[in-house]
Amino acid sequence: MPLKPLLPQKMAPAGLLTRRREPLLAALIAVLILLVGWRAPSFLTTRSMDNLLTDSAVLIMLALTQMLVIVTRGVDLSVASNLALSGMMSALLAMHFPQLPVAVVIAAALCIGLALGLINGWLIGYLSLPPIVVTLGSMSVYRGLVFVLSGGAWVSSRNMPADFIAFPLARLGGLTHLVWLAALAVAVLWYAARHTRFGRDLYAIGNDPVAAGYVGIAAPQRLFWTYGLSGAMAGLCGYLWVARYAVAYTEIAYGFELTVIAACVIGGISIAGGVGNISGAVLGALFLAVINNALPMVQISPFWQSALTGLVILSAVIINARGEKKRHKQILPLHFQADTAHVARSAP
Amino acid sequence: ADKVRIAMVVKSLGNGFFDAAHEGAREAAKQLGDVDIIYTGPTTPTAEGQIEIVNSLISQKVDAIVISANDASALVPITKKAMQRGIKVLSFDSGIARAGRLMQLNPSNAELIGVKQIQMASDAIGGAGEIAILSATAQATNQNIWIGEMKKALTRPEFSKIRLIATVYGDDQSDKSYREAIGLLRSNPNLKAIIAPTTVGINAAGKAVVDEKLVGKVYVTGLGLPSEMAGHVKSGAVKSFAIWNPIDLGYAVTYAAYQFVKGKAQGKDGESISVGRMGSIKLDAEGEAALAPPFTYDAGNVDKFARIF
Amino acid sequence: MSSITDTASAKAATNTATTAPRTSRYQISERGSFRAADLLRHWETLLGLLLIAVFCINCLLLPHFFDLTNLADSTFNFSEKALIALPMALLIICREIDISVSAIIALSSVTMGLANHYGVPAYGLFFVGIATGVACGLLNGLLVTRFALPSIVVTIGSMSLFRGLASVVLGDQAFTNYPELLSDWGQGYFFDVLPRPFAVLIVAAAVFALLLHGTTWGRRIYAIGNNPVAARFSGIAVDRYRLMLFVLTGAMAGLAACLLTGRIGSTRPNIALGWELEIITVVILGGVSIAGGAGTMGGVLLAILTLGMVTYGLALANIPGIIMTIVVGVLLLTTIAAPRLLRGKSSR
Amino acid sequence: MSISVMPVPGALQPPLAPAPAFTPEVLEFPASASAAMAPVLELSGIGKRFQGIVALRDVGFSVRPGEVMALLGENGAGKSTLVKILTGIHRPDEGVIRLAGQAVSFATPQAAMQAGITAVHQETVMFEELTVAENICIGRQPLCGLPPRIDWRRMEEEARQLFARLEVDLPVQARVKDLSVAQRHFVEIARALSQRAQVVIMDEPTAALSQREIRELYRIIAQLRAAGTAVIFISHKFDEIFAVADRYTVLRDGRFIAAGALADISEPQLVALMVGREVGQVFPHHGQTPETAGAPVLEVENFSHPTEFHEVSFSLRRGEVIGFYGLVGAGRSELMQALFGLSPAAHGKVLIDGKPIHVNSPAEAIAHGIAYVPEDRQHQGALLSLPIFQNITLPILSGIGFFLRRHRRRELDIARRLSEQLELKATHFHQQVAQLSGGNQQKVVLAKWLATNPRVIILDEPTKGIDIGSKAAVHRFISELVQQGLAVILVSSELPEVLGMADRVVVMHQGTVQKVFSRAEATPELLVAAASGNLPSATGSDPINSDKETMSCH
Ligand SMILES: Nc1ncnc2c1ncn2[C@@H]1O[C@H](COP(=O)(O)OP(=O)(O)OP(=O)(O)O)[C@@H](O)[C@H]1O
Ligand SMILES: Nc1ncnc2c1ncn2[C@@H]1O[C@H](COP(=O)(O)OP(=O)(O)OP(=O)(O)O)[C@@H](O)[C@H]1O
Ligand SMILES: [Mg+2]
Ligand SMILES: [Mg+2]
Repeated sequence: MPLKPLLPQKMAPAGLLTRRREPLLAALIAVLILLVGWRAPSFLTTRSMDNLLTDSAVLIMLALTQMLVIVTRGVDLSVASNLALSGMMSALLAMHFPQLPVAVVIAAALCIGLALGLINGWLIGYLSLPPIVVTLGSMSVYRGLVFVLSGGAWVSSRNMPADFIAFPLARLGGLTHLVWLAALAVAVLWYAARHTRFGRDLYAIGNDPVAAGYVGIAAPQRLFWTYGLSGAMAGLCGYLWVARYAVAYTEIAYGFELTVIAACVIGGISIAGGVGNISGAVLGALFLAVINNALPMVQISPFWQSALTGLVILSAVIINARGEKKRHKQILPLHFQADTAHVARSAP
Repeated sequence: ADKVRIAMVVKSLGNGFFDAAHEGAREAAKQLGDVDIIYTGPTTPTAEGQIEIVNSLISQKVDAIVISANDASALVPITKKAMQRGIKVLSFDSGIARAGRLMQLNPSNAELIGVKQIQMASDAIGGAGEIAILSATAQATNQNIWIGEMKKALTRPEFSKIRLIATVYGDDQSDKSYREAIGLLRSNPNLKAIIAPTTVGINAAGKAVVDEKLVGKVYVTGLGLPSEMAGHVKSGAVKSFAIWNPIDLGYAVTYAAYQFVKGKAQGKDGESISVGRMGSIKLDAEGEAALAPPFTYDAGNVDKFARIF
Repeated sequence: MSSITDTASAKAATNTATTAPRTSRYQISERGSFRAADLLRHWETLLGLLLIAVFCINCLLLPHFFDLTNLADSTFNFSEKALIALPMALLIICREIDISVSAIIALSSVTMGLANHYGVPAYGLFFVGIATGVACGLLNGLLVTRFALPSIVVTIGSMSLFRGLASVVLGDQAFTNYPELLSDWGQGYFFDVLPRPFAVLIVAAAVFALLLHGTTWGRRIYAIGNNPVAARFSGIAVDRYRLMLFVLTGAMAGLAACLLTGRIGSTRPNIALGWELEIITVVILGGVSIAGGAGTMGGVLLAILTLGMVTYGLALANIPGIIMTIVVGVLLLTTIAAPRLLRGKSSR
Repeated sequence: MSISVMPVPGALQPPLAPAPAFTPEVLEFPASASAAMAPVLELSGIGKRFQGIVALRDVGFSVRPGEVMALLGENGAGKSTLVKILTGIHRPDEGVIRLAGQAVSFATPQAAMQAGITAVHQETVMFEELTVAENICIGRQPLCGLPPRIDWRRMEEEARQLFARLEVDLPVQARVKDLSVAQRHFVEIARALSQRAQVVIMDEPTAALSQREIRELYRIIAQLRAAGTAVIFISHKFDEIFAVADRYTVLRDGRFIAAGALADISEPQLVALMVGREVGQVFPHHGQTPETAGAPVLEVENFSHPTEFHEVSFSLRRGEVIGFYGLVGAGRSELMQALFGLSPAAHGKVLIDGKPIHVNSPAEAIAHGIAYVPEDRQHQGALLSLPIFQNITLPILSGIGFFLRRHRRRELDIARRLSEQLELKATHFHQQVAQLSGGNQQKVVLAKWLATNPRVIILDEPTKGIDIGSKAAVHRFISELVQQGLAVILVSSELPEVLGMADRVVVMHQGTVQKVFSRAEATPELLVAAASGNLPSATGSDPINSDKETMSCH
């Protein structure tokens, strides 16, 4: 005898609720942009929007790979330090070998980031050490190495070849390379997360690491490469950051890892693992980028910025939590509820 | 005999300005012969970090500490303790409050720095228009002093057509400074100049002006090191900027510290202290002395100095 | 009233012991047999050995190290952080974490400055500082328990909020001119030898060790960290304990703020920047499991001292702070990875 | 109000399983044609140790195609370890596995799967956020195109076909987190069957299934068998074993003990092989009659919860065992947890000794003398890495004294008394509970609740996954409790247990009480019918829902 299908009528509200989060966030971003535009009309110009996109590119890219890491129940606190280290190394490379084509420098930055990420991945995947501890440690080590390598000195625009600096903001079809790279990263990672075994395995690991082992998912190897990916993205962003602001020094992107994680959290990616998607990460990053870009424009006192960001993060997680709130599994047929409600009302 | 050990404590390591000052200190040490320089500073520019360092310097019983303070008052207790243990404490660049040091060597005097920056902005924009300030963190002592002086200078009749419309903070982070600069440019279409009395800020503002294709319409000026600013002068975003000579500053303060260690200086009001090749400096009623006025760099001389600091 | 009945039931339980004598087929001894080799497996033993090694190496290499006044003075560098590490250890044992502690210090210090400005007497400032900490901890705790949010997410947000509020109040100003009493506590000595903050730390550590290892209260914290659901099913008010620990952490951060403010005599919004990571690092080095349920106060105290000696030694050797961060990072990574590597890959 | 479930004619007679009710009746499996065939899987000399603990030594057996082999043994005998070795999760320390005559060794679970060995593990292997189809195919989703991407359409289609073949109706696009426990089990079974496996292993697959679903499973096993697949079936329930299996293999303490055809052996003989000693009566009733039972201790009236259960009323007397029977998901656990103060949304009247009480937290429930032994030992019961004695004294800590160090003696005495009473097998009291075998962990949890000296003890599936010997011990223990004057609520999905132990049986269906049966009334058929909501006289016997006016809401 076939089992009775329990689901269809039960699924609908729950499904809607989870599926409603991203459009909600997107709408929120739109409203925010309009509000800012109302206070400062110049915010709504195409140039300003173009700048907003360019500005959010790095955050989006980092949020994407951080999301994959968080989906596996991990966290990568070392991204900002990795970014600084790979950025500094690529700048030093370009400074000492100015004739190197930019593509080579970018590839070098990517590889350095990858290597740094794989160190994390090895410790976390193959030695099964807790991600938060490992990346906390490597975060200090990488940041310190920036200082050691550069001797504490700046690499400034004078030392960088022109094409090294020009690449991130150069335009292709009206959009900056930064935006294209971010779009490419979104497309590739969306594909990876949604349509490859690699990506699906990450969700499985995040949902239940032990069970993932039982169905033959090679979790160590998957984690190794996930942190590698996060590192490689940090490496790429390291070059982009350094080239875009035309300066490299020890403290670049100090504390940026928390912004990246905040973007993921706002995007509805559960820190408990197994839940989250690319659009959430992108929207979360965009949301923060809009706030960061809007605050200087609406003449809010600079002293309020950090407090407002904190408030925004807290409200976002609370709103997310409401949606997530453990739904009761509703085993009673619906008419019972109606009944109880009715009785409750008629009771004196 | 034992060498004289002078520790130079800077705001944070990895800052080109202080590296140049260290250069000057080494020059003085070489000239004096029996001096060892300990160059150190915290990772992040915080007072707590500097206190830890001064603590360990006290333990090492160094002879003198020259320090550029992250917080004028927070360091007073610890440097007082150092002085009680017989260590000569001098501050330079960003000072410690009177009670916590024997003397303070200002790179230049604050008023001069303030006026200089307004003057440069005024020259760049033809004496009239809107300007804005992009500072480091809201807590940076000397930044705030200079901003105060700039505001005072703006009340002078020759700058009456210049209007300061905003002061923003980039926290010495390239991304935030850049974003703030863009914000200034976007929300103030009539903006003519951005003054950034900090190297990260002036760099970011210069890059923002180039990226916004506003070179020639908006000028960036302020304080920066030639080596870090040369690129922006070339791009045209920066017409001129100023800085005092950090090498001389490091040299002079080290030399003065040596005089204190040797008992040739006491730090009394009006006292005159010899500082080697720089001649001598004279302390004022607050125990402060100033070196030369800031020096202006522009397309004509920046390349020459970029090779030095 | 529940405790009264509990007493009754416990008594009754002892009574039935005598009424229902029974002999089991199995003998259970009280403790496992003692083996000296087991001692070596304790994390605390290893830390103790490490501390001795660090101490000896420092004594040999650094001429100014073994000097009682210097050693006493070196405790100023870590006493405040260590004060927060104590409740942080409890939080982590309980499977929670608080990233906002250093921001709480900033906010507490600011409210103390405000209170001082409005003429609150010296002793009142301690009250104000600690009360602010309690309020911040309460906010964190309520958000975590009421909305069932992960504490890492909540405290990332509240970190930004608290420090932001400090900056809103202070702007580009600083509070100074604190009363003598405060600096007496922040940088004074007992009997001219024992630094007061260190004395406070020793007392606090003793109290915490007693609470955690000797009382029902500590037992329940372990139980919650071990299995929150089972703990709740066993009649433990899990959320109340969590809330209490957040409040306690806030209070200790407030106390640390009092000492720190006293020590440096001034308040700026960037006070104690980045301390949270140092504090968490020391707790993890102390053998507290980031997964909860395991760790001892002795371990944490040993880690505090070890790290204090390491950094003090490095400072005496005039090694720049940023290199120290590398050393600490490597120390953290090796101490957690070494046991795993020595034991070899876990066999399947 | 009338209960909306109308007796549907024929609903009691599911088309595939002709008999409507529980009975360990043997389904007509096609006669095993495999006796003469060569074994598809052969093990010999398998040994495995975990950090010095020997889990298996020198174990060997074989299975032939189209044969169902029952793997039997007490808790901790090493059955699951063997399964994990066969599926490539653990690597054996020694021994040979031969698959169709070839010696094999599996580096990964994937390799075992590809070689044709799949398993439904004892632990749930489920990814809540993924869809049903993906849960089935995870790690080996069908790919298409270049660069290769997951062919979602094909994957879902294959899953749909699989369910069609198994004649189970499940939406393949639903997320697993929205499924019921039983539905999840079928997803796991479908995963094991999704590859044309030569050997399918089922490690206690029926633990969370209702009778009806168990029959579904039997049918699937019959299908497999007909298709020539070898099945290894692990269960602690003998009725199931005799219903589906052809042969048996018994393990004890990690060693091979015996093997043979089930037709040649009786249940007591099997039990003796497994346990190595006499077990005695499995369902020892405590012997008290309703007349000898005391005054009501616990009375529950119109107890409701917005989503989980509705207007539940019953009463419980001293020295009585009341059984709660229902299908998984009937809401029994939720009801019990609400009584224990774990679900603030519940409302209604609860009386202890005739006095109304309000229980808002487990601590209050304990104070009122209620104890609840939860169904999920791993997650709700034991604190696995704490020492034994700390587990036992956890709920009564405040009764011991704030400074525990000073009362260490007392704490250990309590632990010792209870452990001896329960015949706990452990080496010392500072041992972590995680080091104990499953049955002994359960005893620690029981000891914990007995330490609170309760008057009402709620046992939620106390024998789930427990071997026959321990089960008998638990039942004996329940009888003893009752004789000492405790009142027991026994929640169980196992009919023999409910019928054997309870004085009265409350049957729940979809959050409502269907009927309360006395011991004399209760028959397997009636209980199953009531639990499925198909009680013929449901509308007539509805004393519980008729007194609506007394309902108290707050
Ligand atoms: N990963 C492991 N680490 C250490 N010991 C283990 C591990 N897995 C199993 N054991 C031990 O191996 C023995 C066999 O356990 P196993 O799970 O195979 O028993 P089982 O026969 O399946 O019992 P049950 O009927 O309770 O499921 C037990 O003593 C158990 O404690
Ligand atoms: N429709 C459903 N959707 C999701 N989960 C469910 C559903 N039904 C039951 N469950 C899960 O199955 C478990 C058992 O359900 P519940 O406790 O309500 O029933 P029960 O009759 O007490 O079952 P048991 O026989 O296991 O005690 C619950 O923990 C719940 O998480
Ligand atoms: Mg098993
Ligand atoms: Mg249940």
